[in-house]
Amino acid sequence: MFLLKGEWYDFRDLTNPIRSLLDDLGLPGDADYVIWSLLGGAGILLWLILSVLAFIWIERRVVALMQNRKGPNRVGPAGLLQPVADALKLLLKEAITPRATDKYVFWLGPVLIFIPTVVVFAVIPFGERMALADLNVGVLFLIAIAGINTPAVFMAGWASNNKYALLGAMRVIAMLISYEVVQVLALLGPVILVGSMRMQDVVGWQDEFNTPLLLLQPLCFAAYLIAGAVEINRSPMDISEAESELAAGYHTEYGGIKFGFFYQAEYLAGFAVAATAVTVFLGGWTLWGLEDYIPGWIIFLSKLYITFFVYIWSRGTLPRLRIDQLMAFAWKFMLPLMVLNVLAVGAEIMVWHETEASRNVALPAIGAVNAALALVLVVGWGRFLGHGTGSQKGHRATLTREVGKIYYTGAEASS
Amino acid sequence: MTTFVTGFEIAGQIDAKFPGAVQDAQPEFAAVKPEKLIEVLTWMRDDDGHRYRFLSSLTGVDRIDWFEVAYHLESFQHNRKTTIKVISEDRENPKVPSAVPVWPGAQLQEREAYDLLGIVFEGNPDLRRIFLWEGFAGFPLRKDYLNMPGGQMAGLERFPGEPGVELSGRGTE
Amino acid sequence: MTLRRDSGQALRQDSGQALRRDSGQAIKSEPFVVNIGPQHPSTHGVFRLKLTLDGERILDADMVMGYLHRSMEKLAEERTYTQNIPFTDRTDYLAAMTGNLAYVMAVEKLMEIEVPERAKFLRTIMSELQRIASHAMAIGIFANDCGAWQTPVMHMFRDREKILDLFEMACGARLTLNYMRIGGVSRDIPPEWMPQARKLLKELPKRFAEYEDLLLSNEIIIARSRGVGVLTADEAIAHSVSGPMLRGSGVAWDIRKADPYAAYDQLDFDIAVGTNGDVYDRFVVRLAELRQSLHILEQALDMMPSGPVHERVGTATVQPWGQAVAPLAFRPPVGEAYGRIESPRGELGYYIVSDGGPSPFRFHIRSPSFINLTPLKLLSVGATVADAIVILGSVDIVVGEVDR
Amino acid sequence: MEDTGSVIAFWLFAAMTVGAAVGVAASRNLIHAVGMLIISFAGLAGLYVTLSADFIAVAQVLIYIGAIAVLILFAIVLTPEAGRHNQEGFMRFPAVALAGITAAAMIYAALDTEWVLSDRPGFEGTATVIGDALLDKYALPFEIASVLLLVAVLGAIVLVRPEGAEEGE
Repeated sequence: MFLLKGEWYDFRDLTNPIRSLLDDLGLPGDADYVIWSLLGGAGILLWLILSVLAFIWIERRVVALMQNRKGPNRVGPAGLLQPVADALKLLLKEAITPRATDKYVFWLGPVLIFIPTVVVFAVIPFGERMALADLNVGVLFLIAIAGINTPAVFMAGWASNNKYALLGAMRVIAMLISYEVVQVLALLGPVILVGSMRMQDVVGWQDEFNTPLLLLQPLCFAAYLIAGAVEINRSPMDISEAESELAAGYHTEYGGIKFGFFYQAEYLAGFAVAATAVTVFLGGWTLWGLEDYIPGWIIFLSKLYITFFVYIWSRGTLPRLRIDQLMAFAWKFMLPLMVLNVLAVGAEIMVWHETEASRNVALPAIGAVNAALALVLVVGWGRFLGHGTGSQKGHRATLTREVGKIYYTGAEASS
Repeated sequence: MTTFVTGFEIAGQIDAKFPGAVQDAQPEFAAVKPEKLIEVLTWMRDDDGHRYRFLSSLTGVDRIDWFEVAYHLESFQHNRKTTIKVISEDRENPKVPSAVPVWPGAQLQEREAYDLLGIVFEGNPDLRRIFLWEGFAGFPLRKDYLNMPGGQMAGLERFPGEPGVELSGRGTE
Repeated sequence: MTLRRDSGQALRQDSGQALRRDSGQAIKSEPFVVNIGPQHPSTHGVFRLKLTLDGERILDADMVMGYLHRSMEKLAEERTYTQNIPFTDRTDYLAAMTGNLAYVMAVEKLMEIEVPERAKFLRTIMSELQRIASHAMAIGIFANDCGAWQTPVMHMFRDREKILDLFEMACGARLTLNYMRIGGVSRDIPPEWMPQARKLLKELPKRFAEYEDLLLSNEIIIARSRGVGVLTADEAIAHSVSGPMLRGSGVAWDIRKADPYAAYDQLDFDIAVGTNGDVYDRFVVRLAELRQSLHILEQALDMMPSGPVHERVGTATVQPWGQAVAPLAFRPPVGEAYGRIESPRGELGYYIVSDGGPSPFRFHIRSPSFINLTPLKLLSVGATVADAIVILGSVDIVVGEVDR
Repeated sequence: MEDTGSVIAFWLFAAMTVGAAVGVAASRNLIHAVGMLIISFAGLAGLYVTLSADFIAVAQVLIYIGAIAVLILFAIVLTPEAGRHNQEGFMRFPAVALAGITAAAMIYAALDTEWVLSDRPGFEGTATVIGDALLDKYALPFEIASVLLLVAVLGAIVLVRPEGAEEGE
């Protein structure tokens, strides 16, 4: 049957065999569409779970390398089965619901936080024809679905009836609301350039012009990654669950598989952010024609994992900022820059359309202008806000031999 | 090298400034009368000849018949140190003035002395138990805390293996 | 039910501040009490910090301690002077050498024992190695409190581990060392100790340079710590603060320099002081002291004389294994002594009162961790929760020493 | 609306929306009520999807769930008198009556109107159409709305400014 149709070996597109099979069965009405969607959804879920398990191991090993340790190395070869063992442990643990919690909301928290992180992948194009639902408002859909996290986190933190959880939840909400603005504006630049919010169009535009949008919108890429770090609670933005301050933040009271949901949702959200960044900024499943020889989904996943690795890296390296500093960074630094960037992109598009310049002239010009703009804005605005000046530089201790002398030069005591 | 100002020296200086304030003087320390204590300590902190601005350590000692509080003072300016003591004769309810107005650093140490020895520091703004919980019975560092039957007190009289040494007055009361 | 209501209220006013945390007095909200500890990753043990918050701002801070109180001062009154040395390991368990040293110095002062030269150098070397190990931990944990996910701690552990190996070679233990004895040290170092120590000293400068590169100019650490928890020099002195915290406030006071003990009078080193008195300066002082300790060690290893490592205690009454080791029991003269040293955390003093018996009449530990906590309320009020954690980290407490 | 899938989806979403809305009114617990409200908003978004108004649907999720619901949560936690358990108010009967009247009016209007069926197929992409309309035909109302929002933002800032705050703070 489908084996003979000569398409099954075409693993450039994983949906081909299924499609061929469904075509052969000749199901009535929309049934084949429904089955196809269910199969696709199940496939994405399976991939996500496997990726999460793999990345838990990778993250622990990589961070261990950064920290002069070995990391998990006992369960299975090289500790590969450690995440499986952990997941089993979480599954078998008693599901404790503290008595003082609001039970329904307490249960709803992990579920609500898990759903949007999975649903996001519906619009992500894994390959040329490998998008479960190629909405024409795909980019907006991503942002909207990510926004559901906010009430979910709040519910988890509030229902726990724990002060750490409460503080963590309040921090998360303040942060998510602030950085959502930045995130939207960071995606707006590429969308203006492309002229469509459909994810496949965004990839197609980059394929057609042979230019990843990263080269044209470097500032937006950085801003998106930073806002993404906030969304997935990664260092240096992990103040919501700052383990040195708030134990585990909004999911302090959760244990067993409910904690597992939060843990997994964090990775899934990380993949979602990385997938969006790859699709919008890094050319999705294309790589300068290489997609003709290598299946697009392999290119896409490689890019995704590399992008996600940046987050692992930052987690192993960076300390955490304080909430007021992060809020100030969002509102005082990133927001003005993003607004200026949107204005610049609009002007560039207008000039391009007015002059009808060829793409070979226009694209390098836009790229150069935006890169220069990014540099000037970051440095200039940073200087304007007082960064990079003397007060931000480290200093060493004064060395002395005069016992009893007082070197204090700071402000006098107020009391 | 830090000069240790002996008890006699500092007692002489205190006596010259506050006649009658010194209760006792030993090579290691000078004991000041409780009612004069804060005056003396403030003077020692502020007087240019002394400048004992740093309260190195404050601790109480249960001397069985009386309580004393030892103040180890340090002068960064002159690189000197000395020891002042104040003696509370009242065995049951020892009371001494608090040094917190002179050195805020006395706060936790006074709380510790109150907690473990039951010395009340009058004038301490926040004299609570610190290591033990509120409602703990007695003051464990006192020598008579949970005495053994027969009035035997805590403390080692003789180490096993020691040849028979004359026992000091401690232990059999 | 009360719990429920309490949390709801807390939530309400907390959110008000989270929205506009810098807005001062615009919305009055009820205070909200958060307990940091006793079981909390940032209290460095079982220590509890009761914060009264207005949103994220701290209105009041109260310390609750005693969870690790083992009544050492009472226990020590029942044991001989030599038997008390292990207690001093277990107060500041991250710097057992200096704990030993302070105690034996107090007893030596009481008994007027002069320690042999080689023992003095061994004491110095061990104290400085201990200082490096302890400061490395302090710096790493401080970075951890700033939110670095274990990485600095693990890097610091690498050096500490090698120092602990050296300790193990010298005395057989790694954490609770029990190395110092009244009149000297418990035993001489084995012959292979010196080469290994020299090897370590060759490695360390590279590592310290790495830490300085990574941490000193890390913008996030600067943003988190500069201007946070400012303790002025006057406040620091008045609050009896000592050690890196006092020097961070700009007071050049180091007992090693001011009142040299062991072999410090023969060695060349500087006092590191800060100028702003903030958390960053305390951290910078610790980083600089790593270098100074290394400098001291290099000299001390070169200058190490040969000879006995132990002085016979004249009044020893129980000397079980001949003269080679410290006596088990002796009776010092009636009197009192206050011995102090510069431990990694500050002035560690032992106040020993003797009544002529085989055990101390009064055994008091002036522990720097405990007394350095005195200004904690002063530093925390007005700061945020995140700041309070960093401030507590910069005080560098060891709860074993706070509670004793 | 011919195919069975759309019909099933419509009734599912309608039940979800209305059921959750009833839950909002019935729930004594304000946070539960907000949870219900979120479900109701989600159902509404689903209804928009069945009308092939995908832009509106996504905007519904983005604005109502992501922003309005969170705003309501903030409002609840900011109001000192609002606990988890709502008290009965004397306005209950008037409120029920008013809601009943409104519902009756709307049902009457729905049943009374003669609905015109259009032959036009569903929109392919509503985002482009809406964008064009906003920036072209309805540019002035759009700008007025944005000015209104700006005024609201400024007003909020003025309202919450602490008294005696210094310039440039």
